[in-house]
Amino acid sequence: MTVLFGIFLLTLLVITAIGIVRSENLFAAVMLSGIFSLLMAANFFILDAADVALTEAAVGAGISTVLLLGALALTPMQERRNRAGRWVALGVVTLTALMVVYATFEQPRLGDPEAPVHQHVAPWYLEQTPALVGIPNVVTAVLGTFRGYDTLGEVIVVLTAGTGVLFLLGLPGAIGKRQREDLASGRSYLGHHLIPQVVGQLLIPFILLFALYVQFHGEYGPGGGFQAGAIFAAGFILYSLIAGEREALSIISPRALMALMAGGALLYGGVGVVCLLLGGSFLDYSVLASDPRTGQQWGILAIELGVGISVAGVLLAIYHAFAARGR
Amino acid sequence: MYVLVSIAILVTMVLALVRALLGPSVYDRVLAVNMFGTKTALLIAVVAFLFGRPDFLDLALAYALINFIGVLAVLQFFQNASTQSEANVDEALDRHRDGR
Amino acid sequence: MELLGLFNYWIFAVLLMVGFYAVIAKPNMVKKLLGLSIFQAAVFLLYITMDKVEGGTAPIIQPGAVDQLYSNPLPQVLILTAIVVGISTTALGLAIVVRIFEAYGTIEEDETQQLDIEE
Amino acid sequence: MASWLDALSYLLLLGGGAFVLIGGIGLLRMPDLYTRMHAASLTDTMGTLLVLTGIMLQAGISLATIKLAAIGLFLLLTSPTATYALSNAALMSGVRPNAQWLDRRPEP
Repeated sequence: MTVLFGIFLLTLLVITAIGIVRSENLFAAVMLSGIFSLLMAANFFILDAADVALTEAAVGAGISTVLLLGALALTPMQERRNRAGRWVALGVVTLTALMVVYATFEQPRLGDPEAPVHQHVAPWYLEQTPALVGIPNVVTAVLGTFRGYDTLGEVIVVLTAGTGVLFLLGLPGAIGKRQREDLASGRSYLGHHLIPQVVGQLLIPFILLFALYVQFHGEYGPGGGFQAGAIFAAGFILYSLIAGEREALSIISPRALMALMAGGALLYGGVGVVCLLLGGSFLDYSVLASDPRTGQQWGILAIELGVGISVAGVLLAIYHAFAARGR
Repeated sequence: MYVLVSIAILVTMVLALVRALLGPSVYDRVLAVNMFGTKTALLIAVVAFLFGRPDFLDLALAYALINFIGVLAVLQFFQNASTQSEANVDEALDRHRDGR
Repeated sequence: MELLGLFNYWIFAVLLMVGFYAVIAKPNMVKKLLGLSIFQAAVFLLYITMDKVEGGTAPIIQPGAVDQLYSNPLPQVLILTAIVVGISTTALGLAIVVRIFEAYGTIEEDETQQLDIEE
Repeated sequence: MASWLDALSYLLLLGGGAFVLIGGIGLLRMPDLYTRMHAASLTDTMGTLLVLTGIMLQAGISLATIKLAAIGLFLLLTSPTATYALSNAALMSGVRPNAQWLDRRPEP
């Protein structure tokens, strides 16, 4: 049954992707990419990847649409019709697709427990997590401790991308006082729409609470810093939609945003340094407490917090950078 | 029974996708996306019980909470566009209103 | 039925190439970025396809369950982080596109090249 | 044990599925944006509520039921808000309700 569901959803995915590429109105393409993300999340869910599906949900619902719309507000919305080289490209693409499909005949079937992927290190993770880390969610354990270096690298990449956006577009705080007043008068937000105002104000506490739940429940269920950071950012983006950019920036100032971006990554790295100082190796949390398992749990909690802070800071800063450029 | 409901939701998703692909106006697409979002939340809730893992309801909860932010962003997008450069949006709208 | 087990990989191939087509054939830069994110999503799909184990469930160890199969946690970890990295790099790309539009007045690749030649 | 509870939940699930389907068909077949919106809101409120209540009866008293209730509550709050925002955006940029179809069907 689930196999059929999967096939159905995957077919829809391809149709949506072709729709995105074909539509000449970029706004329509952005809307279709929202559907694409929803389908992706449903597929991940069907394929037993709850954590990944939650990440896709947290990023795809809201944030990616908001960011793409923020960019579209600054650029033309209509794509110029261009058919030059269309057939060559189509030929190349078809040929490559056929080659990739030919290569897949060597692949193990979907769900094959004998597949090489499941033989190497994965069984070890599944067996040793309860003994070494003692938390139920193996994904969080692998993310936080077994592959902690990798995750630190990813956080740095996110931080770098966010820094790049800020270099290119500038944060609103950096553009001086005069423009700031312009923001107050010329900036349009949903201030005079009563229904979004009321519902938004009602929901924002719940969104932030849910973000905290995802952050700290990540060891027991699907969740963790990446998802929580995205949900937290979504909550604040909602606030700046209904209350205005200026109001949102007065709660978390641009300076504080930058501090969050860097502070999260620093917290992550700092935990590693503390481990070094306590006599362990970098990011080896066993030394954090007298019992190595408790130490691991504390370490994971701390670095997930760092990840969440950093991701939330970066996504919010990117949103504000695009929004401030618009006016 | 869960299977029947999930099939109904899947069919509705197809219908919404068709509406999103056909348009004709940009708002039809937004409407289809929004409906697709709530249907995804519902599908995840149903399938979580089909699998017997109700702890995955967090996902549906995430969608229920933050999926409408995209639509609010659309409202703000058009509000800005209509107060500033009408040309961009109106041109696109004219092209899309009566179908292409 | 045996061949249906490969369906996910075929979808991966098609999605990959749909995204690739947008990158090579569309001159519009926002469209290129959307194509790139489709390409990226195809890779995510490949990884997550590999994690599935028949009869398994998400790798959150249930207390009291004996002989429960779990899907592979490793691809999930890689893709989980890659999704967030993906959105931030897409945002970086969009920021570059915005700056290009401010400098050139167009986001069509061939037009910007034309403007470069004329200078 | 409580077979009537099961029966009730099946009834609710079936009804919810039917509403979802009808709303989907309406979204596709209705003549203009505002009527389509009406059809879509049917699935968002009635369909969602029935399906979630049906599942809740199956789940019994547990954390899952509370989560389902929360999902239902949030969907009931957010989807009308989204519909409002959308119709407002459409009206603002000049999409008028199309009443002509009352007199004659529009040309295909």
